[in-house]
Amino acid sequence: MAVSDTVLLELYRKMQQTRFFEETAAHLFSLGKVHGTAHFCIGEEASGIGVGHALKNEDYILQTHRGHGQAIGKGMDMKRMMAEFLGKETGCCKGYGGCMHIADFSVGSLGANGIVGGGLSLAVGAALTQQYLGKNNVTVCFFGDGATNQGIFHESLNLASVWKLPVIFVCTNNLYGMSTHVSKAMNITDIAVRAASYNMKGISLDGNDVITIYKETLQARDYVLQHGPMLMVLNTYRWMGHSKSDAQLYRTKEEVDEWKNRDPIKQLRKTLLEERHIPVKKIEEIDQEAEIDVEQALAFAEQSPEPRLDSILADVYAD
Amino acid sequence: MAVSDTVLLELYRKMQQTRFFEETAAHLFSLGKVHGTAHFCIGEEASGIGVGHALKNEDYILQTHRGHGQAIGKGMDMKRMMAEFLGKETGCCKGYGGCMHIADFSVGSLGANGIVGGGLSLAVGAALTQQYLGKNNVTVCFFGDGATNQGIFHESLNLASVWKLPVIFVCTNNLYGMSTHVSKAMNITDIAVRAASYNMKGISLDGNDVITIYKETLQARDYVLQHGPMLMVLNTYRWMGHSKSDAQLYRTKEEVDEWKNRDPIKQLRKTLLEERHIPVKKIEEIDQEAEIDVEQALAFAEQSPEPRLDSILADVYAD
Amino acid sequence: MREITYADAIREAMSEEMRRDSRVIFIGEDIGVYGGAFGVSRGMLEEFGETRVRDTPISEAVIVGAAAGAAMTGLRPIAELMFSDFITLAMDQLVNQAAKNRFQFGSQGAIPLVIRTPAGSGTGAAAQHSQSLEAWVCHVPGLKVVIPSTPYDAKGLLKAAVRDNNPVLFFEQKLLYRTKGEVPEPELSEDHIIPLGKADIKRSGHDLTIISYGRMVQESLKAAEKLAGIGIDTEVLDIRTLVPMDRQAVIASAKKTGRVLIVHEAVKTGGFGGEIVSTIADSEAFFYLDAPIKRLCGLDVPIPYNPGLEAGVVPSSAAIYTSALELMEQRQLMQGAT
Amino acid sequence: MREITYADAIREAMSEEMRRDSRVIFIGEDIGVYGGAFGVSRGMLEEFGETRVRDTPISEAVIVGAAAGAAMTGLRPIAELMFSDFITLAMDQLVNQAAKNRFQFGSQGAIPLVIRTPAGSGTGAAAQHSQSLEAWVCHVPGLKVVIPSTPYDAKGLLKAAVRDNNPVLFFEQKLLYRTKGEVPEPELSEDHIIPLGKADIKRSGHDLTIISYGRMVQESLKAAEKLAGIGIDTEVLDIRTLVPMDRQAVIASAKKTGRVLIVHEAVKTGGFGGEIVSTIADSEAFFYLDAPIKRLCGLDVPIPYNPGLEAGVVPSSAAIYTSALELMEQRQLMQGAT
Ligand SMILES: Cc1ncc(C[n+]2csc(CCOP(=O)(O)OP(=O)(O)O)c2C)c(N)n1
Ligand SMILES: Cc1ncc(C[n+]2csc(CCOP(=O)(O)OP(=O)(O)O)c2C)c(N)n1
Ligand SMILES: [Mg+2]
Ligand SMILES: [Mg+2]
Repeated sequence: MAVSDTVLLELYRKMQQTRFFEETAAHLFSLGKVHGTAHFCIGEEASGIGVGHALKNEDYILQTHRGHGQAIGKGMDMKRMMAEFLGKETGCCKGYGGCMHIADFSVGSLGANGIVGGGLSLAVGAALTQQYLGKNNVTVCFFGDGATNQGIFHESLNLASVWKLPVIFVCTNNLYGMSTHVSKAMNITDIAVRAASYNMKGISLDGNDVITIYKETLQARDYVLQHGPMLMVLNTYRWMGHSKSDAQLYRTKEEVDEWKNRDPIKQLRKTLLEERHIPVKKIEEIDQEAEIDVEQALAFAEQSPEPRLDSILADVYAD
Repeated sequence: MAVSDTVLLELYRKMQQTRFFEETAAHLFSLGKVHGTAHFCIGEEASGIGVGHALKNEDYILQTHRGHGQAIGKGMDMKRMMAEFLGKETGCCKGYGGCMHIADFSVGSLGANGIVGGGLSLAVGAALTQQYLGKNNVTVCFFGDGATNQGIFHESLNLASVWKLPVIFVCTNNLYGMSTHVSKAMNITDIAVRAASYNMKGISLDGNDVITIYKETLQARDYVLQHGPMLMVLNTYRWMGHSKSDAQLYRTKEEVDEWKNRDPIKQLRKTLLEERHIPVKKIEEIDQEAEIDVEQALAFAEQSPEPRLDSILADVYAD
Repeated sequence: MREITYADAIREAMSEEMRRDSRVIFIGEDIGVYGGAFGVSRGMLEEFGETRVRDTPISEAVIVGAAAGAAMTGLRPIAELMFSDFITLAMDQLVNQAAKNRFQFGSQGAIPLVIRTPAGSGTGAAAQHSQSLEAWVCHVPGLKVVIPSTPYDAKGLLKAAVRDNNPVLFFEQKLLYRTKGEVPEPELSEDHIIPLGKADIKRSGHDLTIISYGRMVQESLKAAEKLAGIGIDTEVLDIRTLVPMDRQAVIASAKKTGRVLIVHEAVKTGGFGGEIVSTIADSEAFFYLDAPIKRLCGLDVPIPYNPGLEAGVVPSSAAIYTSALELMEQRQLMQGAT
Repeated sequence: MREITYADAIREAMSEEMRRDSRVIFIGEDIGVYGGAFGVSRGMLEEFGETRVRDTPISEAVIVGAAAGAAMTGLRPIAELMFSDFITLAMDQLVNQAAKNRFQFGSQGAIPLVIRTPAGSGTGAAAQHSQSLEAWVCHVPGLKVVIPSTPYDAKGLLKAAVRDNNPVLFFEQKLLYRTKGEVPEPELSEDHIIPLGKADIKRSGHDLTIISYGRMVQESLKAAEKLAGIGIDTEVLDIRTLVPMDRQAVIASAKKTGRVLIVHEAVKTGGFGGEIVSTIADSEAFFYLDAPIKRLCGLDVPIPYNPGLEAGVVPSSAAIYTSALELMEQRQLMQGAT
């Protein structure tokens, strides 16, 4: 299957947006402008973007705590994401959720979850709705390697399989759950083998290769609509600490550097230049645009008002 | 590996004891002498007895709600079991637990669980104690096919595997979880495949062949002490309803009859007579003794006093 | 009005709502052919088929989580947990997901979800199948909590719960399933909706208020009958909906009688009774109290198996009667003290 | 006495108990190299090695269940749940297994198990990482529940919890981890055991009692200081152990001052405050009350992310001060009414 230059450039743009978005967010932290924590996906952008960009607007995603790329991939507005990060009223969650709960139902994002594995069962339900209403749409559930050791992983994949629901279970395996290496958390090396417990198709991909991820997701969409769920494992690496307060004693600088050499953005850039012969100017233009988009998002967020205490009580229950 | 006549006769005796015990219990129900419910393992005796008899006294077992055979297999006293069934003070749980919570720490029974899958995580902990204290003992966790769809199944097998704990996970697959056929609860036919998710050895056995089960359990004991946990699936069938109030609309009489033809007790009896040339008189003697044992258990239970309300408050917390 | 059982009332409520609205689906363990552990859904599979009455594996967490996900995306699921003790297995889905997702996403969408589940002791099922755990979910903003005491209420409240746009925990009382009571004819059912958040005076009186819910309302009514025999005029207030609670009704009744006994089957320590006591103790009703506010609740023990013990650890009409008498005496003591 | 932080006090308690008793092991997520999400166990892996300080996969249910199983068979595990919000994932293991197994098996064995877990808001972690869920576990017979408010108490209570033969939930207060306080020198630690079930008067007073626990004790003490400035003499009672609760201390203080304000961070509805109110309202202290019993608690909302909102939904020393004043005025109102 051929992927057009246009699509590749969009993948590139979204990955760059994600990277700039997070670098900006990290900077805000260092300035003390944000309380709370954040989990960055720098180095892993291919996974959220490659998958999300292959989806339709009416498809659903459920993101993880490390979900900025997943949200941008699905087309979420960075202004409202940044405003949420700063806890503003204009944020996609009105400042109630913060960056661990980024959600925008209008683009099919059913929200990021602070509970490791928390989105898995919700995804089953969302796909049940799609199947029940006869929609031609799918649900993508993102989760990490660590989440695959949660009981809810097992229950969710099993039920989705029994009911043949259109879910793509996407495991972003970045080798660690916080400080815990996968080898200390499970006795297997290829997480995709876990699909067999549900008689489900399971594939493992290079999680830094956004083109492959994009193509495989397009195919997975068709597959799950016809045959029911599948598991897609994207093997990648997070460059930064788990969250802002991580001393990273559990891994070596060499390991991190090795993975930095496999930067998914640089890889795509290389393909664009060398295989697609896109002029470097065009690419630099996108770099700049992405940067400007993030700057505008930040300006929007900073100018936005704080949410008000007196209105939140009314927001706990729906009418 | 040869199994002596003596052992075979003990297996036979324990299976008969289990059958008589449960027939008697069922009769007490029909007389209205027991409130509550009970779950009978008639037809499945080979699983609890074959496994339990292969264990050492210091080995632990965790039983299911359908656990009379499991308890008798491990050597529990039927008097105290029957007294518990009748809720008496002399019961193994002082009448607090009932037949869903039969436990006797002195023979290594850490208790039957009313929560489907409830024993799984406890088994991991019990085996951790054995490993930590350097004991040469194992823990057996019994559970049903239905329990393998619980999240805790996944978490427990995974952790036991990572920590290489001496647990034999014994799944008694009787094809149904209450009214739900395995094919409606999971998309696989051989439950043992689930072991692969933990890089664990998994085997499936004829659950009505007590000799094989006994032998395989002896081997499994050695295996798990050396290599860490394994999963053993015993494929069998329950003859009676799920519990006393089951109209059994979910299965056919033909199916039940077919399995009755594979009665594990009759099978062993046949082996004893035809292959081991045990005189029929010897076998009938055991039948009678087993029946007398159960009658004595019942008499003991019926003569025992009721527990007293005023002492239970002191039993909630340990000193 | 015709008389039907509490179980029938629940089945009727579900079936009527499913006929009315195709977005209502029903999921749970053994709810189809088996008709549910207590037979509540018998016949529903035949009427609605397997796409709407969905048996699940034994996986309580995903039952609740999937129901929540379906509710977030346009369906209106009813999920059954076979015993309310099993909400322990789905607490994350209930508390961190269903209760919070609307709020934490900035009040996007709604989560119209009903979790029906049988609660209480008395069936000889021992400690893991007999609990009354309603207090937990009352402590979770975002959830509503209902416990009906009659077939009439069960039907009207369940229909309201299904139409509510929030997650509602609907605790059914095992020992009431086979009890009968008046319920409007099916033709009048469309109007038989009891709004959540309205308490009901099940018996009006002047000397003493018993506040209760669920099965204990029935025990309280029996006790009130007996108290009437010795000239004590007891009001029995059934709060019906624990969240939102009808504070006005609680306060009004406490003001009216000046003496309050709260009765629930759940263990005393940390039980919902504390919320009712506190509502009174921090209201104008405080100034009208003639006696301490009393709670009669389950003893702080797991439910034991033995039938005598089992009955002994939860309130009965006899125990309620005795506590009510004590409360009346305490009044006299106090008057003596003044 | 030297001053150390609340986090250090906890680490010392664990380490001392592990040195004393080889049956004490420690399991949880990222407690080893990482030292725990809040750095509480930093250095313990180095001292005790991987067999005693055991990192687990992200599997809260089996963490608690395995700890319970190990406790049933002779070890004395300390299990850490990284945030107390995650007890939702282990409720079956906690409630149906750890709390009940001894009882339902006819009081065979014992389950000496401590579950340590950080609770509370104030870190910008939003609705799923900021809850105060202690009320749930107080409602479960078989469990004990501790929430310390100072380094001194944290150390002494944790050591007692590890030596207790029952499952103890030990809720730590995130915002107190870095606060310092006096704790006895290590040489005197063997004797620094604070028995579970003993409240502590953190400040003695005559006009008004504030009953609280955990971080809110500190806020209450600040408020009391300010109240002293305007001549209101406030007693601050730290109940420390919620289960078993020191009823005597609660009742005595209520009798002494006649006015009670209960403060906790957990949301009000269904919170543990109700238990304290009820204890007073159904005791002889009732007859000594000069004013309604007030609760100042978290608002009934999930914890929001925005820092202003987050701070706004839980009590602060300023809000406690205001509530205390209101309570004092209500007394005058009442005297006026008499
Ligand atoms: C139920 C639960 N347990 C623990 C945590 C704390 N925690 C947050 S992220 C994380 C690691 C998750 O690992 P993984 O699933 O691999 O995702 P990653 O962070 O690597 O993207 C942990 C332990 C949590 N948020 N929820
Ligand atoms: C957590 C939980 N869910 C549901 C039940 C109700 N229940 C009791 S036994 C049972 C079926 C269990 O099936 P399986 O594990 O195959 O064991 P079997 O009864 O066939 O021996 C069910 C659903 C329960 N006791 N616990
Ligand atoms: Mg990871
Ligand atoms: Mg079965």
